[in-house]
Amino acid sequence: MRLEKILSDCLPSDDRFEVLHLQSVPTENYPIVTKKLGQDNELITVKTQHFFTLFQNSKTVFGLEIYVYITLIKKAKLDTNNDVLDAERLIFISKADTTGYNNKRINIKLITKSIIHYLLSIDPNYYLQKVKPLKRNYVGKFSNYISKSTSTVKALKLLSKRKSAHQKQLYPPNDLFLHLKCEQNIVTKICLFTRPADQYLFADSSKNAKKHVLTGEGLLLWWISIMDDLLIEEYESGTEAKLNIPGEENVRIRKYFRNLKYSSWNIGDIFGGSANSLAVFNIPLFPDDPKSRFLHQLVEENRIYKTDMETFWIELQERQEFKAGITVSVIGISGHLRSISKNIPMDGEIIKTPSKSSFKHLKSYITGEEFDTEEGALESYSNIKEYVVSRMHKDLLTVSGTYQFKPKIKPSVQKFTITTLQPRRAK
Amino acid sequence: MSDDVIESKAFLQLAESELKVDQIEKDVEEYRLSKMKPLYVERDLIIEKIPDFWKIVLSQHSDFANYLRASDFTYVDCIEDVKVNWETVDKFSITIKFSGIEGDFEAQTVTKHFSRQRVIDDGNTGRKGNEEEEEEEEGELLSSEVVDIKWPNKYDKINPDKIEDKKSNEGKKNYRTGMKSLFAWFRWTGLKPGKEFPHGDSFVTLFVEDLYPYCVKYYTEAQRDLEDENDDTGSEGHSSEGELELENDDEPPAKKTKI
Amino acid sequence: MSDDVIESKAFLQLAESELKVDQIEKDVEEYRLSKMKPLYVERDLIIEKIPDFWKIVLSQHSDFANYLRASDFTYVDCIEDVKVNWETVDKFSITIKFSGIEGDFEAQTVTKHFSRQRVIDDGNTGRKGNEEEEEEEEGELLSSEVVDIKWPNKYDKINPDKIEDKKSNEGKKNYRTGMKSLFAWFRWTGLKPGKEFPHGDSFVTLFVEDLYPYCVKYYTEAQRDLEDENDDTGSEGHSSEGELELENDDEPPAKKTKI
Repeated sequence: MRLEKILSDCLPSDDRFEVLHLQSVPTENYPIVTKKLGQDNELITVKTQHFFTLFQNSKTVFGLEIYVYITLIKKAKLDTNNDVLDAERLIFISKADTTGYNNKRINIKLITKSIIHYLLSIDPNYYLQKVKPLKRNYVGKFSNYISKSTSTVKALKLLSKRKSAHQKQLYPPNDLFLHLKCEQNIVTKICLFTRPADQYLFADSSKNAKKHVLTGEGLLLWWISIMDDLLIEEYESGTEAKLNIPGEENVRIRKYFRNLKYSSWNIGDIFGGSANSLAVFNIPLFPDDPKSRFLHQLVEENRIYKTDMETFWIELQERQEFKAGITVSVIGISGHLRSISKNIPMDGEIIKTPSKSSFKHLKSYITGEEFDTEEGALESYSNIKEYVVSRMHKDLLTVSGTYQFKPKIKPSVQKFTITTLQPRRAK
Repeated sequence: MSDDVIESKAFLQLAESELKVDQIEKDVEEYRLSKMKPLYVERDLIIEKIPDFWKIVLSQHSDFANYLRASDFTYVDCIEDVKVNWETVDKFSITIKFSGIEGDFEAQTVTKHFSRQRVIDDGNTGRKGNEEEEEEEEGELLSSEVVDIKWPNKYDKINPDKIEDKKSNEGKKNYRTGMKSLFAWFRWTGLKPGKEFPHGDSFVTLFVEDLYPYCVKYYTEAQRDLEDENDDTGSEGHSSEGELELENDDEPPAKKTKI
Repeated sequence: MSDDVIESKAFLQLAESELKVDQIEKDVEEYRLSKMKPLYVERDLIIEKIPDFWKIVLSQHSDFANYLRASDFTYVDCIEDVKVNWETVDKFSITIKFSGIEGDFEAQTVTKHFSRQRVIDDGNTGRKGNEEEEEEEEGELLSSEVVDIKWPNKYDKINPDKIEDKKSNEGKKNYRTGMKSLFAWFRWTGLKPGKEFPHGDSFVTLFVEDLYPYCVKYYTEAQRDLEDENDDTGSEGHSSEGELELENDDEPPAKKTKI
């Protein structure tokens, strides 16, 4: 499954687009759901960030940020070179946003769904070959390496020694990485949190009159329909599919299931935990996520061991200013895929950044502009293009569209296909 | 000389130059202190005339609160005066004057002494608690002497000197709780990481580099007429937290660059 | 004297004392500078022996990149040397030496002069661009003289001096793009907020208070053997994310306290 082909199938015919797909260094992370103190951590969690951007006519038009977590279950005596571990994959959809500067109609929903298809096709082992560990131990044979913990003076002395001995830079031995393997056919979860906002990635883009904005409800419908399609197209039957709208009555939540194709949608979330179990050991910690922020706040307020799931959701909802009538939701699916993920991304369709800061840096060239006028979208494109071409000696991926808009589909579907992710300004 | 030899030598010279920079920084600190000390003495005398000055400063400062248990604040309110006295930049003491609470807590003035030493270690030896690397302070060890303080009677259950059974689960739990209280900080030495008052060294730094030097600023901030402007004092500035509605705006557009 | 009168007087005395503190801080800065200046001269000479030193420092520093357009980096790579020269703490210049690019860009060395003035204004008069309040610099105005620099030929389209038609949409757009380039910073004065190179003052501060003093640190950071450890240099680092730092179940956690 090639990214170019997938996107070509959903971009309008007779038009050329460019795509940037950034990927961060796979990094060992703390567990997604917090473990009890003192409890042995029998999990290895590997986190990787993906960032997709779509450009048209030298303008940035769409961005999608997704995190992929692979959680492996450690064996008692781990032989990282040979053991194939039980694992689970979790795809967290963090942000999707449009700028509104596309000059042709594009089907953002289809594009979003296709990119998720693409990520689902990637072999989880792809992320596990060379993982940056949480901590590195530089004592002993690694003491000649210049690392994060090397002082300036020591680094200078090492540099001096290397020059005098005509010794080249040291290449990091494999010992400084984790090398892991997991089964290919693993439980795959997808989750996201929907909340209406003027913009998620592109500052001031809501000031562009052409940008469509969705209400909280519209946004929820938009996303749940994507998830519903994925359930039908990718998942085995018996997959768990959950929706929760904090503060909403069950009867009203169920209404959202009426037009869905998958028959087993239920109220709740995929992280489990009864109403009176502690939130801290059930709620996942995602980057830049309101639930995580709330957990952090509970720690600071010394209430973390007093807040159960029920209270957590109630308070979260209160903090969402429901008085203003904003609908927020948590959507999650969890199950086995029908076909095994064995795709390995190819060079041209992915730019792997060497470090956290280079990832941030590249992303900031795309999102660092103000998108209230077209100039921001142009500047965003020209900066990232320039950087990728002249600094990295790579290029954006060019995609020619082949998708034909079918004007006469059911009105309800069409309504969403032409809408971008952007919720209408609340209030 | 070949280019490589020149460069190799240049790196060594730079290393020397960095050491000199460190020396100057130390020297500047000494200079600063020599200028500030007489002023601090003067200021301490003025502050004594303002009722509740320290009580207000300490309740204003959000980071200060983060080091303590909620129940400690009964006794923080007893703090009448705080003084820092430097012998040198690296040798100083903090004096805290408590008023008493009838039947619970004895009025007392306690002075705790500290010293900071360079630790010659380039590797990962010695301490380094669970803290992130603090690049600035790498190679420095702050330590202190145990000083006696009379604990409140209300703390009898968690007062480490009064817990007789330290083996039972209950006893251990109480002991650990006690070690987190403000009073346990007075027995902090800095030499037994993980077994003492948590973050004892940062708590000292907070007094010496922030609370004491900038107490007047914190006092006036607490006096703002509009209470809702009372943000963030002394906080680390991750202010976007907690405001869930900001979910998506807090990805800082890189170019706004605040320095 | 009544208590109120005493207190009232005390506040005035505190105000005076705060002014003295400000004076000492200024004095300390001067002292620091007098000590550092000779060392910087020495260091500049060593740095000249290390090829690509400034190129590496400037590509390493992520905040630096945030001020510039991606296409500027072709010319950042031409920067052979950076020097800051202080006459006083508030009067200084930055000298940048560029190597040339055949047919595009002329080798040149440009010195830009700056001065910082206290502005006696408590209100919101005068400048204050679109910047957030920078408490530290409140009441200070950084300004500079325009200095000539030869722009690259590749920038002809956006070079403000070569745009003939500044009225058309295209012309305006090119003008604005040009004003965001590194070369526009050389004509930044600090006196026309909103109409000059954006965030020109923070860009100066970045050179003077961060890049130049800590260039050696940034250089060595760029030499780390493991590229994936290249995190966050010069970034603001607000990590609301991250692991929950739990203390024992049975007790209220103190907290994370990074100082």
